[in-house]
Amino acid sequence: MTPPLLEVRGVRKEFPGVVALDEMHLDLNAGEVLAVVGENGAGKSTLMKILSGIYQPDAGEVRIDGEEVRVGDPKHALELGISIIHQEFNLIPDLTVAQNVFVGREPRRAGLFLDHGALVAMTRELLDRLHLPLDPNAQVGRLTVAQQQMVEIVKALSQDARVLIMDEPTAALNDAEVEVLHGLIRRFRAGGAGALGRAPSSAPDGNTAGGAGALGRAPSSAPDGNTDSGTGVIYISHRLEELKAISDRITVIRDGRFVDTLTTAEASLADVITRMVGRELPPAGAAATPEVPATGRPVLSVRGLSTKALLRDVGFDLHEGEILGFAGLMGAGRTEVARAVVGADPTTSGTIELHGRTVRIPDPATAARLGIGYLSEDRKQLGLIVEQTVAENIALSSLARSFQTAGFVRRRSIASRAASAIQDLRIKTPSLGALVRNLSGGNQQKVVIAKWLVRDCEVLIFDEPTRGIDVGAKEEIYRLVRELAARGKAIIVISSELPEVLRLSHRVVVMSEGRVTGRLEAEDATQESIMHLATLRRSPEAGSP
Amino acid sequence: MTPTVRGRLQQLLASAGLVVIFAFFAIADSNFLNYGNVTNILFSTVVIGTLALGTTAVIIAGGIDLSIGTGMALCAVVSGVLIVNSGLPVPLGVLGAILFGGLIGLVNGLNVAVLKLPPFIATLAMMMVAQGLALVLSHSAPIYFSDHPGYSDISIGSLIPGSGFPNAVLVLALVAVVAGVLLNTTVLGRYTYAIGSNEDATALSGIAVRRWKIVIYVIGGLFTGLAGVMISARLGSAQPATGLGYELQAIAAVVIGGTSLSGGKGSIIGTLIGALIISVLNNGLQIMSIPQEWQNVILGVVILLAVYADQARKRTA
Amino acid sequence: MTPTVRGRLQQLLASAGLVVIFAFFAIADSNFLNYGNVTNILFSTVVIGTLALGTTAVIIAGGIDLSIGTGMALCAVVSGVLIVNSGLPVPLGVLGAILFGGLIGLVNGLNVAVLKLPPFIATLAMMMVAQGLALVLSHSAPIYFSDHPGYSDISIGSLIPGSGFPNAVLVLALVAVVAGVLLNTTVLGRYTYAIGSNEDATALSGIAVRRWKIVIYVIGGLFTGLAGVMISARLGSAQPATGLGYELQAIAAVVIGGTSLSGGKGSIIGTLIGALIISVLNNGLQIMSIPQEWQNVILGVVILLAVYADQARKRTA
Amino acid sequence: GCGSGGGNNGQPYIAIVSKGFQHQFWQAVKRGAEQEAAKQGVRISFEGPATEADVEAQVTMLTNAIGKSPTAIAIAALDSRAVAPILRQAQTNKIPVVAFDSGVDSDIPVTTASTNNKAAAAEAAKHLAESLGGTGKVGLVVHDQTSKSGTDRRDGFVEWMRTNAPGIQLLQPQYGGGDQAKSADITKAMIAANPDIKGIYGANEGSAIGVLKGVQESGVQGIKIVGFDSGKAQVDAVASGQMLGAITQNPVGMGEEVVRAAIKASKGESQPKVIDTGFFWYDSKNVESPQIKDVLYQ
Ligand SMILES: Nc1ncnc2c1ncn2[C@@H]1O[C@H](COP(=O)(O)OP(=O)(O)OP(=O)(O)O)[C@@H](O)[C@H]1O
Ligand SMILES: Nc1ncnc2c1ncn2[C@@H]1O[C@H](COP(=O)(O)OP(=O)(O)OP(=O)(O)O)[C@@H](O)[C@H]1O
Ligand SMILES: [Mg+2]
Ligand SMILES: [Mg+2]
Repeated sequence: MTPPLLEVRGVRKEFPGVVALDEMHLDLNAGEVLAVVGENGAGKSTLMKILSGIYQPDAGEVRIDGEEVRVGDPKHALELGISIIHQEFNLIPDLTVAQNVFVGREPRRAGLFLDHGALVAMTRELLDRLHLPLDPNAQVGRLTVAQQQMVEIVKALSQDARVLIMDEPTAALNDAEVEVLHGLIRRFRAGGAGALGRAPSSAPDGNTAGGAGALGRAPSSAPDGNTDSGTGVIYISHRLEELKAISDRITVIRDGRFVDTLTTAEASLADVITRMVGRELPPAGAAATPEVPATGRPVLSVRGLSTKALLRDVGFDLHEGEILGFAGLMGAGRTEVARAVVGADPTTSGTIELHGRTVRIPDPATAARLGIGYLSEDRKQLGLIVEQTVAENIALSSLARSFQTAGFVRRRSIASRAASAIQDLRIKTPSLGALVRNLSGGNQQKVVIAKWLVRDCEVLIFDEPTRGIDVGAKEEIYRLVRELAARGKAIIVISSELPEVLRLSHRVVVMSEGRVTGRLEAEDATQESIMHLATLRRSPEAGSP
Repeated sequence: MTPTVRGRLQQLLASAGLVVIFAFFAIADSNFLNYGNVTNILFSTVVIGTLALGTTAVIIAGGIDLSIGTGMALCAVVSGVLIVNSGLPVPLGVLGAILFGGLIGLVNGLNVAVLKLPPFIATLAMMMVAQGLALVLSHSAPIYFSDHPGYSDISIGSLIPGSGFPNAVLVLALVAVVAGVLLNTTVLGRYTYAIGSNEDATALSGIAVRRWKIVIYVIGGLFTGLAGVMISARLGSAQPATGLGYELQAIAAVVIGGTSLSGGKGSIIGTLIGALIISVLNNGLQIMSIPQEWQNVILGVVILLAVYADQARKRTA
Repeated sequence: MTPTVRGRLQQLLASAGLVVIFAFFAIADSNFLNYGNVTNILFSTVVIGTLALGTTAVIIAGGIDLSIGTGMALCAVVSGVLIVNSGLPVPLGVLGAILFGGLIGLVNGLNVAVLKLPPFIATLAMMMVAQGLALVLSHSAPIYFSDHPGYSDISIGSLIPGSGFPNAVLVLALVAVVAGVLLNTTVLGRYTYAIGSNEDATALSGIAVRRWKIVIYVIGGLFTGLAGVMISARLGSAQPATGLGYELQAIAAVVIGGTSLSGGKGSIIGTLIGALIISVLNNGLQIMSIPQEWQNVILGVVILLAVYADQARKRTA
Repeated sequence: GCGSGGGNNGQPYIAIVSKGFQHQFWQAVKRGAEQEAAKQGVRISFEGPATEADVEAQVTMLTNAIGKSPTAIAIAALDSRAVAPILRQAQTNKIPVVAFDSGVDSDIPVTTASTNNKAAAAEAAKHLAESLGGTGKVGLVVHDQTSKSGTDRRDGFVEWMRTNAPGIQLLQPQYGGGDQAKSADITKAMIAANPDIKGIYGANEGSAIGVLKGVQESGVQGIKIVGFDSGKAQVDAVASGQMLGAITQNPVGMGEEVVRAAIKASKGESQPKVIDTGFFWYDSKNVESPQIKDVLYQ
């Protein structure tokens, strides 16, 4: 009986003030997809960072094909055939998609010179094969989160790895895109990266050298022999429903400890959740959205909103106490609507009315002053100041409003307010003074939410609010959002998770290609009706109004 | 860590280097460690120190200000024009010079925050403009305050009678406290760190980044103006051609003090220590009559070592 | 956009400013636009241009090098010591000086990449050290190449007989091409942009960031060495005391050319244009015999406008 | 009270603070001072700021010099009034002071070993005007527009021309900071703007060499160049006739005088209030003559 492809035995990792992992076990067999689940801060990413050579374990060992290995650094991990998609992206914003995918493995002429043509050809070939609508020459820094996630995936798949680690690859994707990804994973599991296609025969001679090198087999990467013994995928996700679809087995961890490994076919979601949280949870979707109060007059009405880049004649009304869902495919323009409304991006036309009064919103500061808050989908770049403390981040938006006297900061009131927010949202942090950088992804997301809860705006725009947040915490956040609505706040929820939109929204606005293609009342809103509107393409004659 | 805590930490770390250097000279040369010479060191720190303090916030906010050197000269000239040429009373002239510094800062701030010019370019241009204007306003000749003895007392006079302890040092101490309070205890301070650490996130948090940036540059400018007063008071004259090169020394003091040029990190205490390290080295090497060409070499190496030691500890800390 | 494309774009944008300025002077003063004067402008761009080209990659990689000015002086002295004092044949001496520049770059690279010192500090220290060593090696006296006429020809000689077109300009053109090729078509260039854009991500992609950073600083140093040769060849002597301030002009040229001091963006063509903007302005203002104090003011304002125009277009582009 | 700085085993110690230290002129002064010090068996230190604009740096150096409690101090003040307060401090500390290069308007210095820059510049103007027959365009490249040496050498030249050579048309003075390359570029621009220019004056070594290079590089023939100070390049150019001539002061002699005066002052011996170290015009005819040879530095 051959040893597992990858084994983790009794791994321990400690950070100042936190034991992230202790007595951690895990084994991944060739040809399987192993799901790893656990609450926010359970230790998933830390484990993966150990496997990919970013952290060194304090104790325990890692085995590949039964042989113990010490993964020294990321380069070494790649050489061992381990490639990873990090929860927080590691892309190079000023480079193009193609340059990012093959960074470190560029097709070369004479060893030193870049073969630009081959690079683009290879990338295009790859993208086509993966059915991904990305331009190889697009600058990554200008892509949306979802698009960047795709680039990460392509990059990892192209590395011709034996062990492919995906840390919440679908957090920013919608169902359609998730489907594409699952297809890829199945093919990968079946036959390794090779199965994703041979080198494009069309490719210039320059790079046929590295046959699979077209798919980026690093010169240093594992010998061909490896792929024979098969490949495996470690798949981390908080979208438990998708585990059924993609995983063979599920390893559950809690508070940095191994809990159990279940065979997906035999396990029920309830089993998984109980093991994750160590207690029973109320069945999902229990609490239904309260009705919009009859008084509901429009708080925010947007008319004819257009931007240079994408938006065309977008309009909608948002009422007091209403939760308005925004649905659409990647790049549909939902984030841009939000950014335009709060003045983060310039608009070419359109009016915004607040309580019936037309307002000019040149920048987010004005928006906030008018009581409109925007919670960005990109927590690392646009949501948080990761080099500062949890307390500082939570207080940032409200400093001038709630935490100062005569310009002097009131530290104590910040501390107490932040502490209560940390309680409400169950943010797992060693202390108020911990740097946000050191929090787990999901807990970072919670900090962003806390920041805006403290600011207590009248209109709140949540863009992918539950990105990377575990099931238990999701319910918490849904509850909070409903409470806010009940208190008369007007709320927009942009989400790529249709179930989320469906469960939260009183009404749903569906967008496609920068236009509003439909507005649905809660009762008419179904997966089907939404996907139909979301995929409506602009008919040639129907130009912009 | 809150800015304060971070500040305190850096203080301890950076100061280690200073202490070592100071101790070395104290042992190496009997003329180094005495009231007179220590006073000299503090006194010679005043101008660079004032500039460095003012530009610390600018750098923490992710900017840079190359105009502080020649800007200082321009403010000195303005002070001369107001007091000597226009016969304004000294206090008003001083106020005018400081406010003029604020004006320079305002222009820098507008260029950076509104026109979105790279701080390096915006302030480099201002550096040239200020240099030119200083010469124009003064007709390329020093302006002497000889008939206003009170003016020199701002720097070389002594409030503590008989102590021979120059007011300039008191002024430096005062502005250091002001700068420290601003940066560590006020909303402005918080925003300064936030902007320097992640400007986009700060803006999306509903903070008027543009306005605060302008404020930060204006405050820096006020310090430049004060530095102009202090140097002209020390020299008893406004020297239109001095100033070029001061910006580099001031920025060096800030960076030696542990403030990062990429923004978001830094402290006032660190800057003070950085400035002191430079002037202690200059003084000590001259006291020991090291040949001047070697002074540069040693200065460079020691600064390198000091910063390296500082960093090494931070990493272990 | 690929760096190349971006480069081309920036070229067009930045060049607009240059064209306008050039056209203005051509119209304003009949003595400006003629073969002789245009040659003068190109010739006067050589030294700053060479330094700027070399330091462009360093800045794109997110670093900075303050030691290029005095480092240049030191390399000039080394060239003098080798050729004049040690009697080495000119080509060997030149090679030695250039390699010595590489050595300076190596030390900077090690301090930045291995000791993880802030580039500003590491190279500031090197600036001081180089200044001192230049004086020490030359015994604080210029070294004259009078007995080696061949040496001056490197700069003021003319390969194109009778054209009166100085070799120095050809050298500048050559190194510009080399720098452009390195940055746009080689792996080194790609990693330079990658490191400057996101160092951590680059490292996580399995690239030996540390090694490449050192390489980048070394190459920058080689350019410094060449600049040292070019200036001493022009002057027929190695001047140990010159160099200070050249670094600022070179960096200014780079930034005016659209390279971002925060790294990741920039182009060689941009740097060339930036350097030309400066020297065209200097030359034009002197030709029009504007009083010099005003020249500074105008220089500052025009640079501001040029960069602003450049940016405005980029935004709309 | 002498600490270690005050001279080990009682050897007298003279602290010299000059206007600069990198430039050849000051290096020559330093050489003279060192020679004399060796002869007299005294210890000296010689320091000066990086540029002649750096008044504050000089004041600090002077302060530190007093801190070393030397037997005497010699100062070449960049701005005589800026150093006055510290000289008073020296007086209270009973440290005798001698001034050199340019005077200090204060009665504290026992004596001043200096040379008259204005008169020297006028001499240069005179020779240039003569060789041009009193007509034609003349340009000035000066090292500095605010320092005393810079303004004196500019004004001395300009004033003589104004009063004695009405036919000479003077151009805007340009300032190259004494940087040879920059001065050369300025010169070329000057020539391009004034093709009919007849003569150019460089107000210190760096400026003079810059002018020389500029004229050579521009390839224009027959422009008369007069310079200031010496240095190998300038001396060669004068000898070979590429330069009409130049003014040299006597830096080495000045250095010697300074030390001698300082020693006398420390012993309280009486000496004249002013020691004129003089200046000389040298050209291809007299450059080889002994009395010129030994006031030139190479
Ligand atoms: N660099 C670090 N320094 C200090 N603590 C850390 C660091 N990295 C992680 N931690 C802590 O280790 C614990 C595990 O974090 P980890 O990121 O592995 O959680 P996770 O399972 O990935 O959670 P999520 O589902 O939210 O991504 C958390 O409590 C986190 O605060
Ligand atoms: N910050 C940004 N900078 C540049 N372009 C952007 C930015 N945000 C969005 N875009 C562009 O706008 C288009 C719409 O992106 P947006 O994020 O609004 O879509 P979305 O509906 O929010 O989908 P998702 O956010 O899931 O990608 C994308 O094609 C992207 O190229
Ligand atoms: Mg995680
Ligand atoms: Mg979005």
